[in-house]
Amino acid sequence: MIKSIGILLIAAAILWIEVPPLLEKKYKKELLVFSILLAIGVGLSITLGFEKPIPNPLDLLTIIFKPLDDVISHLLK
Amino acid sequence: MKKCMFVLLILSLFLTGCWDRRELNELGITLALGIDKVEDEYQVTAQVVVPSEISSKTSTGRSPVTLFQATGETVYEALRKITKISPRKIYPGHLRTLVLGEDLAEEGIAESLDFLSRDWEFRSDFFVVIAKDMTAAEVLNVTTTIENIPANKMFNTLKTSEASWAATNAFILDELIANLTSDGKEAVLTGIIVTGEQEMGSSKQNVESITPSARIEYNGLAVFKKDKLVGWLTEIDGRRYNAIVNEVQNTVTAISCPEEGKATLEIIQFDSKMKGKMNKGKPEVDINIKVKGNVGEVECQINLNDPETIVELEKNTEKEMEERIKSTIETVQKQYKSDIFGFGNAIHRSNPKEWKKIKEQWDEEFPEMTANVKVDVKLVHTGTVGNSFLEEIEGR
Amino acid sequence: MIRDVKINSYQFLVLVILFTIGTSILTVPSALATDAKQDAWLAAIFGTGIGLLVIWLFITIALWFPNLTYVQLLEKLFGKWVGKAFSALFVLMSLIYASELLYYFGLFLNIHMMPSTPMVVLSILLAGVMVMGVRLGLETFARTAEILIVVFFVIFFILVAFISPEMKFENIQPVYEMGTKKIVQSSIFYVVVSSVDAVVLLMIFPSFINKMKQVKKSFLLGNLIGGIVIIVITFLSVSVFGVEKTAGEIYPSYELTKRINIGNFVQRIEGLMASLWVITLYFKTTLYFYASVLGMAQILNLKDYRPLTLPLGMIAVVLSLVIYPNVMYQQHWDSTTGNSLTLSIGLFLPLLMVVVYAIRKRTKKKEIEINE
Amino acid sequence: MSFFRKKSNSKIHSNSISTSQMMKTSSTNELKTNLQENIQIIKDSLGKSSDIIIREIRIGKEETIKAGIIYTDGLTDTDSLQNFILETLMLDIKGTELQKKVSPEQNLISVLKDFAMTVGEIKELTNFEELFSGLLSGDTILLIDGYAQGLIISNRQWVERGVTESTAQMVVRGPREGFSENLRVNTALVRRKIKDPNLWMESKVIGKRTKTNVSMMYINGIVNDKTVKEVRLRLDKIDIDGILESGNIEELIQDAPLSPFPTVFNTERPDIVAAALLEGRIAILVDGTPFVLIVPALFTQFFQSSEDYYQRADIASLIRLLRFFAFTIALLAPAFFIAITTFHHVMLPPALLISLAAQREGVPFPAFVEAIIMEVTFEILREAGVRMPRNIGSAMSIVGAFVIGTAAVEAGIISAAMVIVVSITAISSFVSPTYDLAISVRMLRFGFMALAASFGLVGITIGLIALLLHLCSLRSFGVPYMSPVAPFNLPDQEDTFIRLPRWKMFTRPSLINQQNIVRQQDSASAKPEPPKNKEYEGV
Repeated sequence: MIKSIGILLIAAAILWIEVPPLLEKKYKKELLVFSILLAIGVGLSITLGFEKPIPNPLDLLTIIFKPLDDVISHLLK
Repeated sequence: MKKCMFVLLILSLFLTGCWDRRELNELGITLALGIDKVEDEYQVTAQVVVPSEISSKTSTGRSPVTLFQATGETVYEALRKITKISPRKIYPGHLRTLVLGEDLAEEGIAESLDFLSRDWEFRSDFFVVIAKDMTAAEVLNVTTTIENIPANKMFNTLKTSEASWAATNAFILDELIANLTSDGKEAVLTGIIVTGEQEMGSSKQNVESITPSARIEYNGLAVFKKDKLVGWLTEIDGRRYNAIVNEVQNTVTAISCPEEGKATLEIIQFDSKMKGKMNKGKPEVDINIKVKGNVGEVECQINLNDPETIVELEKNTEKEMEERIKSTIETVQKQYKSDIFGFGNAIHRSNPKEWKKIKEQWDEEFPEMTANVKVDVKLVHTGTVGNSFLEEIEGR
Repeated sequence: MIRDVKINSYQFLVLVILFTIGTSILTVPSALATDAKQDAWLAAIFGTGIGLLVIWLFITIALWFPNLTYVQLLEKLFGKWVGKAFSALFVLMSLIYASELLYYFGLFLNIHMMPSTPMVVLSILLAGVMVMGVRLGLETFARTAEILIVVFFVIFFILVAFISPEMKFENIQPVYEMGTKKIVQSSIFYVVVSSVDAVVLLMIFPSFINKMKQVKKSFLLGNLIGGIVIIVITFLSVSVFGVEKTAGEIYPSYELTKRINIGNFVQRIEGLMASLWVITLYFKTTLYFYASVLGMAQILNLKDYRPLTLPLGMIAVVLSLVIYPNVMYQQHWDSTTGNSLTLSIGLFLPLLMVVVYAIRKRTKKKEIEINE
Repeated sequence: MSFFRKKSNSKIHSNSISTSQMMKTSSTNELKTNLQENIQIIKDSLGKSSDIIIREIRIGKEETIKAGIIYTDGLTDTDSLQNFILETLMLDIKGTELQKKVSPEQNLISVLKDFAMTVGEIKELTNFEELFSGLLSGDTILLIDGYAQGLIISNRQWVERGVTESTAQMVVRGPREGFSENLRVNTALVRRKIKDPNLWMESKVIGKRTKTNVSMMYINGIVNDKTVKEVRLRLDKIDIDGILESGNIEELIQDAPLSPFPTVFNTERPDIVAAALLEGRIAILVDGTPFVLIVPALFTQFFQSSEDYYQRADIASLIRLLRFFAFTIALLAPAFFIAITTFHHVMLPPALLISLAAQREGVPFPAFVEAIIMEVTFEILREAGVRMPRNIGSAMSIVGAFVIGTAAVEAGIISAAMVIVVSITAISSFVSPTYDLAISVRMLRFGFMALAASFGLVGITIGLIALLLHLCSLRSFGVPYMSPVAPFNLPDQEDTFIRLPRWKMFTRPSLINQQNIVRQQDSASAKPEPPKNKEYEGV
């Protein structure tokens, strides 16, 4: 619980730092992208904070690059 | 904005804390460690410094070190078990000497060394020695003079005697492991013994008399095959071993004069080159030793003012040294069949392809191979006097 | 689009050197010694040579359009959607590598200095300065590099000077036992880590650099100097420790510093030497992160990349904790999929670009001229 | 003085009550023709301030012309008032037919000005704005009945400190004089050193109430015009009621207000100002303080003492390097000590480890807390030492030294090694030739101690990277703060970490001024050599 509060605090700090200048400059698109990324970040962090497993992107990449891997390791043998 | 970042960074630091912080007075500073094998279990003995006894201000005259001992199935387990008796966790970062018991050495030392090379707190720059005919715990249980921390005494004695007598060999853990893992070289380790009355050794009275009843002394070289102790080289053989592997920095050696009596040679420069080669499919090793020395002592009738004498002395010395070294090599070849000199590595370096072929049968090849020893001695000074005053004493 | 910053060619040289040394200084000696044995240092030399060829390829590609970054270049050559897809992969790679280096940092400290400090804290620590560096901009960041490279080389020369008495030439003999083929093969890992990875530098080169002419040289020279540092470190590791220990240690070059002992006085300075790795690691991490943030901003046509730094930094920290469950996974991944990923983005993609460029050159010649 | 003109500016108007009061009493800004009316307005505006002396006299042959002399007691030179104004008006020109000299071209005021006043600087005035500003600066005002005009006679003189030795920046070799509180004296001190017509001065009055005179000084042709423009802009932007010291200006014009590092240099020594001007910098002199601001200021500048340039180059270079070293110690020593004794025990030599461990036996605090206690104690002592009446100082230092140095260690509260570290740190922080940097280091030291206590040396390294990033992001009036180190500039290295001999310093710092870069021609002849002809030999 403390972990998620900490994460939310950090997120709040980030919002406090970033959003006012963006609003001032009227960067709408930037604000959108920023919010999405922050939401992803907070979501992932909290999931991690509760020690729920997060799918590892490297596993996905391993599957994608399997054929290429085989070729390369074959070349090196 | 930048400030905010900075503030956040600092804030987050205060929120976190310090997990690895250990104050100096929370450390059980261990300068010497002993490992023995006691009935299938490892027995670890730690010689821990009592800091307040070292500082002259707060010293109360008690022993400057104390021993903690625990047994466990593995070395690590045993070391951790020490916390049952010790108020402070063992801190081995400043370990000077590791003493291995003879029983352990006979069964093989490799298993016990893995932990020491793996754990981050060990610095692997400590000397490793073998307790000869006794357990490591017994060696660590002796008080010493001059250096009141026995571990420092062991460390410094080994270092100075290696540098100026060259019969011992100060191996640090890294070198030992390199020798253990190498195909073409076997390990040796210096032996350590306690002389005198061992029972008296642990008490403070031991160091209160001019001649302590028990002393720690280095003696002989332990020869290993793989990681098992197979035998001991005498001190004399130990010196010749060091000569072959080019570990001599400075030593003195007694040589016979042309007629009778002895002279002493102080070696100031010593360089030994080992070169492997294949001779008709058989491995062979050339050992070229270059010695530069001074005449340090003359106990016989020779005329040092005559250049011829010097040449003669040089010749004699060369011959003597060659013979001695050859005999040592032969002893090792015949008696222990363990390539402690690194002849295999020499062959590997010069003939990598042939080495691959004979690598597997190296144990059989080694006792059979020939070693050509050539010593070249140059005498430079004769000390502060020319001819010895012995010549002036009439009637001798 | 993004604030008009320019760094000079000397600053770029410094960045290239720090990037090339990056993590290689920690991991490469061990990786090379595993395969090439005592010829590891030869493998490093071969690797540097091959690496220079790769860099030359990058320079050629980048100089077609000196005002575009890699992401923009991809879009220009492959068209909007295909280009964006490649770019996304590139950004993903940079981000993953940034978090990988955060992991390395934590791992290194966990192994050698502070075993009980949680890795997340160490990741946040480095990520904090990483985000700070990227937010302050390339100019500031490059200037900092200018100062720190002096620190780096001072420490490095101290290391080399003080460790050289410990060298034993027997350890590197017999020279050239493994043969050319084996040596070149084993150097692949090094080429990937030090040179092919440098594809992220195309986010800086050449669009953010003034004085185009010297800069080509800077790129090659930087890679060469970095390579020499790695060669020296590898040579020292092998000649001091011998093959078995070099290959066995996870970070042999750190072990090297433990061996320094000059007259029993200059010794036990490994803690100081660790700053060597922190510095190079920091710059490599930040360059990866910069590439990913800038790349993402350019893909989405944002006016400023700064708002993305904090959230992406957060994601990078999370990734650094997730991507490697343990050290063995990391070592295996690095030597298999990691290699393929880097090679496809950093080598095969540029080669493909050469082909596409050659084909479209005639048809697009007019358009290109107008654009320039 | 500008608020009269900016009457329409509502913000200012509402802010200053006395201004509006003044407005009420004087329905118009202009002087009245009636002397009594004028005097009444002055009296009303200034309240019943007792230091304003209003003297009504009659002049002319028939003593028909009524005149008023108004001055501020204490600011005006009463001797010259007596000798040159009152005596002239009341005695010397008694016999002159003043009215006869009045012609269509010249009214009585200008007649008096041209004919009667034996004072150097004299100006005509027509409105109250000028009147008050002159009066309150110490000028004497002469008003004549019947004319809506008056004269400002400049005979200011107030009690002031003479030119004395500067106390904040001491040197062994070099000029002893320091600036004083008087702006005019200060500009004169600089002018005396640089007798170049290109030494230009721009004056401004800043502060709505204090009306402080501020001068910008630079050498035209060397200075970077853009920087001059920027400084002018920033000075003009200041809108504040009072400037009491150059520090007020510094805070209002510096580039990085939140940075702990100073981006404006200040000095008390005319020779430093002259040297800075010659390098193409701009000096800002403020009336009422001996501290002169110099911009742009670079980080390395704070390590340079003026003495470096008067001593031999080799010694000066070594001492300069020593200062950088001392700076590092002052910044990092306690942090380093904490890091090593709580994280990196391995780095201590075995003998030292045991002796430090023995010292720490029984110390109840962790090293970090111990260091904080000692540092804070030291800071308190230092602050007390500065503020305390001088004759208690020695007693205080005895108590301090005894409490910290001996009693704390004897009592086992603090380990002896920590006392040594804190002392070294304290001494090192005084090595810096300027006070400003020492202050920022004092603050940052605690940050580094905290980092060291939680992450050891790695924390310190990361902290240093962050610090460097911050330093590199700073600019002082357009010049990167860390230049010429980053961005690196080879020619400027002649005077950064080391100082080359004079005959090797050919250029001015190139980032500060782009024009007129050459200090002396790059030639071999610059290097002094013994005479070649034999005549001198054997003399």
